[in-house]
Amino acid sequence: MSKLLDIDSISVSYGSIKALREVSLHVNEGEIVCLIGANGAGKSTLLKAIVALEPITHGSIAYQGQMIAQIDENGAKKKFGVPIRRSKGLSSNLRTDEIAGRGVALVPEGRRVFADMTVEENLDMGAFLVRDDELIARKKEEMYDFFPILGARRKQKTRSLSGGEQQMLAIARALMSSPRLLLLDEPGLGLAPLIIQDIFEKIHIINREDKVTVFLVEQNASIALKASNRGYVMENGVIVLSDFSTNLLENEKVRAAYLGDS
Amino acid sequence: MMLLETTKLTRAYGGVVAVSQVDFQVREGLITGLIGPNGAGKTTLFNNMTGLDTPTSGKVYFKGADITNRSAHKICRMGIARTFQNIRLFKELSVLENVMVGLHFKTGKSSTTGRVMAAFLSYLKVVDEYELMNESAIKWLEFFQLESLKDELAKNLPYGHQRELEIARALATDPTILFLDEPAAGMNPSETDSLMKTIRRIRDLGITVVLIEHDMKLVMNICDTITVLNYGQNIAQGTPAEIRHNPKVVEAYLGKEET
Amino acid sequence: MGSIAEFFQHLMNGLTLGGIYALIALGYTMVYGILKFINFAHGDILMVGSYIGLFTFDAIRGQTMGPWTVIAFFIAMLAGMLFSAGLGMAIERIAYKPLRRATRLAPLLSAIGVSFILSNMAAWMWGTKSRKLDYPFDNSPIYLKGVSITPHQILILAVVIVMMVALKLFVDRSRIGKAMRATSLDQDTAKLMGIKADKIIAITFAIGSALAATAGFLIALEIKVYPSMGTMTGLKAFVAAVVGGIGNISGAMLGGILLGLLETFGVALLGIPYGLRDTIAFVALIIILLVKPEGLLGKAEKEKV
Amino acid sequence: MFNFILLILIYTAIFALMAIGQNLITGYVGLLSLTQAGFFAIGSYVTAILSVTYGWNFWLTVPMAALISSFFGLLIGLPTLRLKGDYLAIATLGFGEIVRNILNNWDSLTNGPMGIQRIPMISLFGIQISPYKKWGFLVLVWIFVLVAYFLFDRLAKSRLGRALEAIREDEIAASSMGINVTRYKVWAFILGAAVAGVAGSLQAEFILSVTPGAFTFMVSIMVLCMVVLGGMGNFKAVILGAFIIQFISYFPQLVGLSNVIPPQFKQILFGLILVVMMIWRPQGILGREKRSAPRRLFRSGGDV
Amino acid sequence: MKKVLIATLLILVVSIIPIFAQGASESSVKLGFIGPMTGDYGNYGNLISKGALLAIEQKNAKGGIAGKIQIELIVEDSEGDPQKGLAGIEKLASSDKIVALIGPVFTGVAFAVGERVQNEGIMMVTPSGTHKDITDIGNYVFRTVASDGLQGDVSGHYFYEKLGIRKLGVLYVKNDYSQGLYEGTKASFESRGGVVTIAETAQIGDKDFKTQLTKIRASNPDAIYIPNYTAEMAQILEQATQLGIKIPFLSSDGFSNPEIYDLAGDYTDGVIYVGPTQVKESSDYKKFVADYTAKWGFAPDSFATNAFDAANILFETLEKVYAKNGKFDRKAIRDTFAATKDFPGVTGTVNFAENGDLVAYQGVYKVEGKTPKYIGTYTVVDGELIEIK
Repeated sequence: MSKLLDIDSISVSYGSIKALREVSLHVNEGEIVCLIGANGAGKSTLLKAIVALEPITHGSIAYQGQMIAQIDENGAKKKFGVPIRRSKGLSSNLRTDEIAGRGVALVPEGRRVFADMTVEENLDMGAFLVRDDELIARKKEEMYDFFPILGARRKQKTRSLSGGEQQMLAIARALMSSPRLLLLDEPGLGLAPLIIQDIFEKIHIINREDKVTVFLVEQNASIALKASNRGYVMENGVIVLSDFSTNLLENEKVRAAYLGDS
Repeated sequence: MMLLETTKLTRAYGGVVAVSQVDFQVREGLITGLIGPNGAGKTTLFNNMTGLDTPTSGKVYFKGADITNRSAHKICRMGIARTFQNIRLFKELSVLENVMVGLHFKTGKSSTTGRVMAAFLSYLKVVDEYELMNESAIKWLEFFQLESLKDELAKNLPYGHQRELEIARALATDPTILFLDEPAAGMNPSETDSLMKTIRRIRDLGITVVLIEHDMKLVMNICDTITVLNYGQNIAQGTPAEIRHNPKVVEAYLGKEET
Repeated sequence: MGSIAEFFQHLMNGLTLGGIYALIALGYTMVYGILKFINFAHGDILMVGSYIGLFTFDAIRGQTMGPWTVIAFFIAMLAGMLFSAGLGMAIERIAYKPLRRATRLAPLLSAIGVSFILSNMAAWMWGTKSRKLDYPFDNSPIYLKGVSITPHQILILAVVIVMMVALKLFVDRSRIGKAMRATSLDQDTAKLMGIKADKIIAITFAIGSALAATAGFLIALEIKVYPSMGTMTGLKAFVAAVVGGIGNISGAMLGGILLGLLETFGVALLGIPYGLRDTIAFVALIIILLVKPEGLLGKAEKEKV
Repeated sequence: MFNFILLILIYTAIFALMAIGQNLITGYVGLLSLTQAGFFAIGSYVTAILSVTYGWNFWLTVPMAALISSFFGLLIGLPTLRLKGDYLAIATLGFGEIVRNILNNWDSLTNGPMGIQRIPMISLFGIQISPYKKWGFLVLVWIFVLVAYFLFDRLAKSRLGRALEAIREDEIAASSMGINVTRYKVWAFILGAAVAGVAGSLQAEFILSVTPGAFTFMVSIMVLCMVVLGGMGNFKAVILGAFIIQFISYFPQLVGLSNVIPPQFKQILFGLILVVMMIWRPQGILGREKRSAPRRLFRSGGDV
Repeated sequence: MKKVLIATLLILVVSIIPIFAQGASESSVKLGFIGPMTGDYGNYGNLISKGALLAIEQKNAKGGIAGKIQIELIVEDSEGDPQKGLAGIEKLASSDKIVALIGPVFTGVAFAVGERVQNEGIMMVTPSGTHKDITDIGNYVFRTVASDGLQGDVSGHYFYEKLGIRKLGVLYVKNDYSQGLYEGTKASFESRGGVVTIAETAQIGDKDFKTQLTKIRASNPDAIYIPNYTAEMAQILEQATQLGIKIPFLSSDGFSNPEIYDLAGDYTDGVIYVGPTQVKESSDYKKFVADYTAKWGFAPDSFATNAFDAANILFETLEKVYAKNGKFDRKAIRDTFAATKDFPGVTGTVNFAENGDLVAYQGVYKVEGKTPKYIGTYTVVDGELIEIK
């Protein structure tokens, strides 16, 4: 198995706050990997850093063996001795849309579907980089088959959808571009257990049948670990544990991190 | 009588019910924890109790008085102070000034008009007022050992200190009850430990503390009583030990164990 | 002359005026929708577009009026649109893009600055004299039961309707149009879809500016072309956009037409002195902002605590 | 020549007064208001009407100008303060235009577009302070500026000023600290309006006539530019801003090149400054004032 | 930050230096001009200042005053704002040391500047400030344009007596010029027994007059009086035609600007207007128009013509004063200017009344196609319309 995504000691700061401190992890081709941790641990920040929505201040990110973001030792690039305020990091770093173009799709936290657009239009946006109309149409049909509830509501504005439906739409939208790597940020957030289960089953199918590598962030540790091959545990911007999911499920520390057992 | 309680408090945004028929009680002198998974409605409940949001139905009582639709500044003046999940400091003001804003309504004339006139007409008073406020503000900064940073801009403080400063600012309003929204979020374990001590010290000042927190270690350690919300509903209430072994709570947090 | 005829005459006048407001408001609303700031220079882009159109028309129209004049007219309109589109993109790139993450005050003031530069450069280069754009067709009015309708009024309404339908189709159906909506709804998520947000913003500016030029060229037939032609009209068009619900294409149309009718009927039927006509627009603005700040067709947004 | 510089300094003072008010509203409370022209006009007309039609003494018209302007400040403040950012800007700009329209059309009171001429000059203890004797007038207007600066700076350093800044930084947190946000915002508007009204009074006395055409929204924008250019939240800076903007306005005349430089030049320069400042130095030339503890006025050995 | 401050101060200092470098040399004499050069009405200042400039060029080409002193015109932009106008006169008076001022163009500014020149003791002559009270400011204020008092008198009487109009509709702009003419005309028209059926207003810079025109049409007047500026009048005429209004239009001296024929095209046909007199087919006038057009590329309006005359009267004054005193004394200039008698201007013979007003008659014109045809010259004495042959 080759490393599809290789993150090497990246840091991210919000002003004076260090959200990520030299985090390293990797995702192999074909895996489902989960990242669990309490709220505010820095999980979402990590996903945003991968897709360049947050600039990294240290380290590098490689995807398919190619660097998509890298910071040299000096940190911020300077021009005439003055730090350029426009962007930290090197200009060779890819932009969010370029990373999307390489087959990385992120399902953002809180769904972030385009509320004023219909279900169908949301899917169209997911396939923005696909130029083949026939392929788009076929993909859409696949999605409607896969998530029948979306098919039934294809002409509806997405603001009228329930939370679970919106989550499915967000996943379907990400899948429209036929990504190789699917990043999911808290897919279970605010959803009823039955719906969460449904969504994780779908994730499984996507991984197994479409050969999509999945990296997911979840605070519902139990369900995330059950759904994944491997897992990382994050606390305060640092990876504190990494193991096969089955092992992590048994790990007392994980229970402690969630329920304060000590 | 409870110091503060809500009866059948419901808050719906359009069709989404964030808080549903919640009865929540705060007993005087205790540290009350409010926990639940993300999106369970904890912050919404806080907002409805502190006047930043108005409930769709239900009531909020403080010391027996109905404060349901009161505006935030009035509720604060009655003795309810709070901090915010995503720290809301006055970033361009200094540390000292942040605390002084907390002292604002406690000092001098009580009406806004009076205050404007006082500032305009009595120059000496401005200095007197300043010195008075300075003194009590420093006292609160010392409480958090922040006095050496008093002239820094709030935005330049490290994260942990920002959290502390926010609490100091809330305490400066001289509250009966203090709401803390995720005070430990983003803190490292040692910072969390000192926070725990701080919260106990605040309780020892005779201030009732209510906190939302995800860090279970902290919650289980310092709370006298815990209320658990899930999907906007109050699913459990009790001592830390009771909560820890409540199957509904375990399910809410770890997901249902499949059998 | 019966009062019914008078009523319809006012109605027709109001509709035409409203159509113009609507056309300008469309550009405002698109830019506001995507960047959430008032492009104060919009009215001046309109003015520059009108000048370019006028120059082109005078250069190519020839001596005699005929079918070619009409074709030349539309070519000139296109030239004005293209120039304005380029100008709009350049302004966005130079004066607004560096301010994406600045406070809200910054782009607004920058836009005021751009507005100053444009209108005064025009006055300097092209003089302060009003210039007349000749009708490419016979503009004698048609009478319908005492109500006079000019071909120009029909042209304005036709162009407004065509533009609006085209724009609506473009934004609703086309790939770029949808990307524009996506970007205005949620820029980060749009980027996740592979949309080049910066490019989309530039395109939005181009289209908004081209629409402004169209409006300018059409009104130039009636109000002449001069350096400050865009200022008040632009402001009122903005009011129209806000009344209709800013960021909303149908809202801009509705707001524009409503404002046109309100101004016309306010003076004609309600007996408001004509000197206070501008007051009608601003009072309408303040009332709508107080009663329904998101505008007639807009959607309310709530700040999250 | 010096007379011309004195004149610019007099204009600087009149605009500095307005800028001080604007600074309280925009620099401290963070409200993007474009309505100073309206209050300026109201102040001018109050003085013109009271002194010409009713024969009032200038010194009585000044407090009236302040009072009536602040009343309108309250009137416009109450409803519009719910609005945010650009919406507030447009609504307040609209208010300014409404004022001008009404002045232009209320013939019986304001003499419509003809304006009011022959405003009696100021006299103080029997000495006439006429706009022809520039030094006297200059001293008078700068005394007004100093008093306003002193009062507003003092106000800003009091805990009221701190409360206003807190509102700018975070309205929600401020209200959770027991600050009555709406009332303070209205107060900022009232005070800003009052000082602009006084500026209007002085303007009327300097020009000796008022016409509605002098109060376009350009005045509001100029005042805002002064605040932004100097530095928001810094009363010294906004006076500097007023000074610089006035000098730019009269730059071609100052260098004696008004025949050579096209008249549009200053406006273009003005626009360029706005754009460049926003991109390179949005905080203004001096930037926000670092707040410090207020000093005692009278302390043995201490300075003021 | 300090650097910025220092840089700002440096720029200011550098910018002020040339002011002191300007010395008053005896080989030239300076005249001032104040008018709107930018903004909505920039075109007026432009047109009028060019009239004065032309006169100066012609005079300088002949060697200037006394054959050796060149004349210079300093043009200051008022933007139509009294505040800016005052700055202009201040600078002209104290820095340029002008001997006389031509302008200001607009009444509002003229009032503010008039008070100041009176106080400074510099004479001013406005070629376009028509408000009847301007010359009442003091003895240093003159004009080479008829006051609207006279124009209104002649208009009202002429419309009633010669045109037989009994019901008059009016559309005027809410500014001093337009409203002044309306009020004057209304007073004299009603004194004869006429009725103003409706008086609609508009704003400066308005472009859409259909609403008012529709209302005016509904009031059914015999004629519509539009004492306005060219841009507005062009709009009004065009829109009236579009609305199918067939009632005759009457206008004021604003109509004497030939720009109206560019802007309004054929819609000007049939308009009757009261404006400045012109010596019928005067060769001087034709030459002036030809020179002006050749020099600047566009034709002068009546205000530019007034400015041309004002400048020439000033030259004559300066010659006399210089010949007598050997220097340009401001008081002597004022006195000599006031004593001007029967000056042969391109607008006709110029005399000044005691108060500084132009002793003037009003010309009446009827436009045929795009050409104004002169009908006659009138004045009003003691409430009676008198034709001047």
